[in-house]
Amino acid sequence: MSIADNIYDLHKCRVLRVYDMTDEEKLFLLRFENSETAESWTFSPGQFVQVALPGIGEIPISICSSPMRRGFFEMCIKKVGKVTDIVHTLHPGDFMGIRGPYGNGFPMAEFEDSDILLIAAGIGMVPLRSVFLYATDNRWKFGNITVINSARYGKNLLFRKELEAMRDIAEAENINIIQTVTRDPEWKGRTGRAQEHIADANTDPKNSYVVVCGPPQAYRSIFDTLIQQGYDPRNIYVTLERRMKCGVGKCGHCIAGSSTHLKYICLDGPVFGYYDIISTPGLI
Amino acid sequence: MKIGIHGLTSCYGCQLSMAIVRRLLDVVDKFEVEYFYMLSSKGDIADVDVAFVEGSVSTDMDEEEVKKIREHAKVLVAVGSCAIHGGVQSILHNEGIDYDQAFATVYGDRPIHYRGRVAEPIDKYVQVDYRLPGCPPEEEEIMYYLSTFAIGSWPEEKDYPVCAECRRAGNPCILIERNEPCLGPVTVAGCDARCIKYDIPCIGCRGAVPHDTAWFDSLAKTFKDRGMDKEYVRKRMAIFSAHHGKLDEMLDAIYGD
Amino acid sequence: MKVTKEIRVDHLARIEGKAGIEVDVGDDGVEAKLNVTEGARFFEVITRNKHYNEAVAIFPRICSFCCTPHKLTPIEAVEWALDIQPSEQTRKLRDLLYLGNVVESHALHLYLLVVPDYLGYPDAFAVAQKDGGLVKDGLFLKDVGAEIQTAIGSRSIHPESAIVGGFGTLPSRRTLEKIAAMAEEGIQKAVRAVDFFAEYEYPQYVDIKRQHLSIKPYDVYGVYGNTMVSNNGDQFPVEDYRQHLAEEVAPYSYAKRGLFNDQPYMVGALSRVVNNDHLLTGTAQDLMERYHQFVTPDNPFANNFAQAVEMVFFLERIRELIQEIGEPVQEKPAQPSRASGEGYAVTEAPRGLLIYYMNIEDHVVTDVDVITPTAMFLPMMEKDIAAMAEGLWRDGMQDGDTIAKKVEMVARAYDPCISCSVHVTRL
Amino acid sequence: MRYLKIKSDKIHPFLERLSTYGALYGPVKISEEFYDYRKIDDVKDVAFEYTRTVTPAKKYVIPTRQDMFEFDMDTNEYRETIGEVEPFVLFGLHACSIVGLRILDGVYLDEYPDKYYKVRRDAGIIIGLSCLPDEYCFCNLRRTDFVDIGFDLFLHELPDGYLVRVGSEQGHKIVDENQDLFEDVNNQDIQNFKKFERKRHEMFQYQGSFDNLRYMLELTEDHPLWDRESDKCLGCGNCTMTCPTCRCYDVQDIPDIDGVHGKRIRYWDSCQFRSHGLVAGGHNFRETKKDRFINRYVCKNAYFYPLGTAYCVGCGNCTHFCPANIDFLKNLMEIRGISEGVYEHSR
Repeated sequence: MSIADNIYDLHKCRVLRVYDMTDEEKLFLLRFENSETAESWTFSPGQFVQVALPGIGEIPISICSSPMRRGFFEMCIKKVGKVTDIVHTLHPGDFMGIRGPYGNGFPMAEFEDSDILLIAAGIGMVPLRSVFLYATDNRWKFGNITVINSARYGKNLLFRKELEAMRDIAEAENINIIQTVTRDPEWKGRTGRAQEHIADANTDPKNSYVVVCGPPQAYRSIFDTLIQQGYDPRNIYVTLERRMKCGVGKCGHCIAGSSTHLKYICLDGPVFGYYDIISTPGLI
Repeated sequence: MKIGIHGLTSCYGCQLSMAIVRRLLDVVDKFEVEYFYMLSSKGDIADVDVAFVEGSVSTDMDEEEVKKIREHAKVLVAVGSCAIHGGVQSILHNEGIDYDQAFATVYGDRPIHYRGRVAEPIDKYVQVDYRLPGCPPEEEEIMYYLSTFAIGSWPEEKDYPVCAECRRAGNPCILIERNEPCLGPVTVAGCDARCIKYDIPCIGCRGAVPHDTAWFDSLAKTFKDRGMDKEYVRKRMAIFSAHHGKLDEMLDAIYGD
Repeated sequence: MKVTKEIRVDHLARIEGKAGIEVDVGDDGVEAKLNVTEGARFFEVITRNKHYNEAVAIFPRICSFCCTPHKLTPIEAVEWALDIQPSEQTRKLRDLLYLGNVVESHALHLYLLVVPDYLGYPDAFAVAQKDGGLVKDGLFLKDVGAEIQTAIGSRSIHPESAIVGGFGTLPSRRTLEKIAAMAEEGIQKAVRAVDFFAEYEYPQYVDIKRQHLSIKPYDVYGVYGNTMVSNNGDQFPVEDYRQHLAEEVAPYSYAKRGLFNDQPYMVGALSRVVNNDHLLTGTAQDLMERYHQFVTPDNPFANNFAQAVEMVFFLERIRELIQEIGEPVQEKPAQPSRASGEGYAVTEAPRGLLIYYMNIEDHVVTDVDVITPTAMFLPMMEKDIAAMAEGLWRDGMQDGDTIAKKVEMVARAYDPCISCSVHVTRL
Repeated sequence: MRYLKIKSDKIHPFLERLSTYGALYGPVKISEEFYDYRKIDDVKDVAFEYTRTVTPAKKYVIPTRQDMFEFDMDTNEYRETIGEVEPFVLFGLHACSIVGLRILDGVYLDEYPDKYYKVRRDAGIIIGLSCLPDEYCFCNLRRTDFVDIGFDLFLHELPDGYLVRVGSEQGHKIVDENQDLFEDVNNQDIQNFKKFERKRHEMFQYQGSFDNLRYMLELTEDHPLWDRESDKCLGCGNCTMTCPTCRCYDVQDIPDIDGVHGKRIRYWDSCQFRSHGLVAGGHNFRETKKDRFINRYVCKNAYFYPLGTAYCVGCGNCTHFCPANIDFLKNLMEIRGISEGVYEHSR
């Protein structure tokens, strides 16, 4: 076996740009050092990579850019721990180690010809942005699209400006962007939890795919609202997170579920359907 | 990067451990050692990036000193059982022996200028950022802590017990086999089960597993089932965990008041 | 007394423990005090009402430099109290373990703490930048001692596997042979240390007649015995120690202070060499002949020289002991033949005599007394510090800092161990 | 399958020969009560009578602590540190251990084959050994008490030696190259083999199967057993460390003091530890000791579908090595709703 056979081996990636998103989140634009890899490497929305810094460690991060844009990709990284602390000190020109992509990703081909409703709470917007950008890059393949982006405060709304900036063009393309906050007294726009705005979506419950991502405690009431409003449970998807050490079903950290439905979030997920969720206690 | 190595009331074993790491000269090469109580005559407590503090707070001077160290340090690491848990000298705390009473019996009525107190862990007085456990700490861990600080990162503290390392090492379990009062199940790992490897039951010198995962109650039940009485178990557990907030409560839950 | 000059060392660095020095030069003499500023740790209280096994696990925490003596001496006291007869192999392994500690302690003290004084540096790191070889020698010799303590005692600081009655798992023959080879390699380095210290003259200000108290070794020059001897010809068994050794409390220190025949006295390497030099053999004996003028019983600076000579002797003795031990045989620890009793023990810690008394009732420790070397020599050390300051002052030295440096060197020559001195006292 | 016989007096010479195929490891008595696999320097040390070992055979394919990479922090480059893995012979594995390794194979050699695992697995020769159950064993309920594949040779105890099953080409090779040690199996041997298997079968505490257990487990979420038993639990991880199929590992970077070099290591982790279910930001998916306690029961009783068996192989290690005397089998029986003594009890 050669080194290429080592699934844990890392590709060297160069940081091209760093954007400050919020107090805690930064957006990194990266490109593989090896130009062949850069051109051939691809992923599906909802997949994640393992990000490594030598001496610090390795963590799973979901990709938030569109796979349609070849040669580079983006990750939005929140500063929450040992690795991300150092990631936040990186500048353009610095390197990260990347391996992946891992996980199943969203079944984008299935979504075609249907409306898409994206519901994000907090950092949940990160994987959804990849779906959103992919859908807008392939606009003709999909029906109406609604994005509900929610957070506690306006300053925590991820990609708020990006979404605001495209509002006009979005309207022209039947894309409805809803941004809502739950606790911000200064906020001028919509308020309340994400599910309170589902009724305003431009998506047809009878012909929609729904993707939800947020903290574990947020799911139940979003599901209830969706089903109540007529969305087909078979078309509801979520994406989950765990502290994966390998990303490839070895380390055991992301094992979840029950004794009849034991899942590796990294292999069987991170994207799960609604029925997976309800028949697999412990997944969320 | 500037570091300081300080000692409060203790046996100085942590400083000694830091002074005798095999790659001491590399360490000195990598850091500016602004202060090393035991090894250097150099100066006063200076501003440092990382201060390592061993020893318990056992006098007013200790208290003043640790506060001063904190003021001058960006990061403060409590090193060893005395700094983290108060050390063996804290047994008085668990036994309810009043300091003045102990003092009078020991030194008689001759006045001594310094005011002492029953030893306490330093986090009662200052914020502690990281804990480097051990009595004394293991060389490998000292080097790991120093190395992570050197690259601008920080160490990951272990949060599981000695048993894990003991099984990994393939030792027989002397608690199961010989009913020895091994404290491995409640003691934080990092020593590679050093004593059990030498066929000696763990005395808990590294201190309790952090984050409230030292199950003194479950272990007490195990000991009780094996015929050990409460006083014996309490005394053994209190050697290095006299200040543990839940020790007595957990023992009472098993043995009754 | 009208004080004309105050000399203050708040932080007596490069010793084990926390202390300062106060010297007052006045019109009718010089007073010197060693301020011990560490908190009391009451080891004699915290080990009471404990099973003897737990008590002997706590004692080493008195001091990291002398942890092995503070393990093996109480073990001896327990064994005396409960009439436990450890095997011959156990005795030899303990001897080896103990010598490992002495070599490590001497190496650390000489190379990391004392050498910077002689070369005029603040610490060993500065020395290493100028003369890496010297510090490396020291670290190697330290390693010899540390390896021994790890192999036999489980680790070099607070060894846990020496227990009442015997040991836990013993090292393999191969490990012992590796240590013997290291000791062999260390001998030349230790001889270099002797040569190094023989290059320096002792300050004459501290030439003071003094009593030296040491153990009377069983047969070979070493750390074990049960009788104490002095250079005056006095001799007494350990169980009579209270009749001969007094301890008093001073208001400025947690450390207790020892008197012998109502006079200050010295213990440690120099006292051992002075009292037992006839037992030194091999290279150490040759060195003693070559450098006999450096073994001046009246000057504390000779203590460093004596430590260097001892390192040479003990390294050779370590080789010999490993030879005698052969292939270690795993044994069960010897068991007590009674549940209660009184026991005494005395050994030679690196810094001098260490005495333990224990009373045990039904396996539980009910009374403890520990007398440590530093507590014994404190009054003598203060006398020397005063003499040094007075001499310098009389010869016209006005600069407090220079005097301070010199008196620090006097203190350091004793290799004081403040942690030991503080935390032990009779309840 | 090819069958042979090796007589008792040939077994030590056989072990000597085995050691020419690679470093020989086997069960050794390490204390009054315990055994462990160790390097065999003297074949007389091999303990044929052992029931279980402190460390399961997984340690030979997943070292307790293993270097993965050496890295350079200046250049951001990694060099894998698999090193040369010398051939080795693992003697004396019981059926449950062999199934355990096959489960690990399934996990480690799936669509993302783990190179560190594979080189060790490829380097090992596996010699199975028959056994008799003790009070902790329930491999029969897990249907792992007899193995068809996963070994090179398998030795079944006979009154005067061993019946040898040859399970691989490597096994044939060993037999062919050491023909002088083996003989043909005769009728008496076959009768003895059957007798041994019957005796063994009857020695198990329970008969039946655990196939439906996982559903019952799922339905007993609020059983009082969980509080009662998890209260006893020390959270020490002995159960997972000694489990032949527990494979969770953690990864850590150890920078060198030079600030440039260092290594990435991995080492055995346990779901019984607090940080196992912790994610970035502080949420813990298994916050309480009870959550962690239940997790092991869930995970072990789930099925590894490629093999059609539970992850638990019924070896009893987790019970034997539990300092708190938590009895895994008894608890499963309680969940199963069958109290001791009535469940198709054969004795």
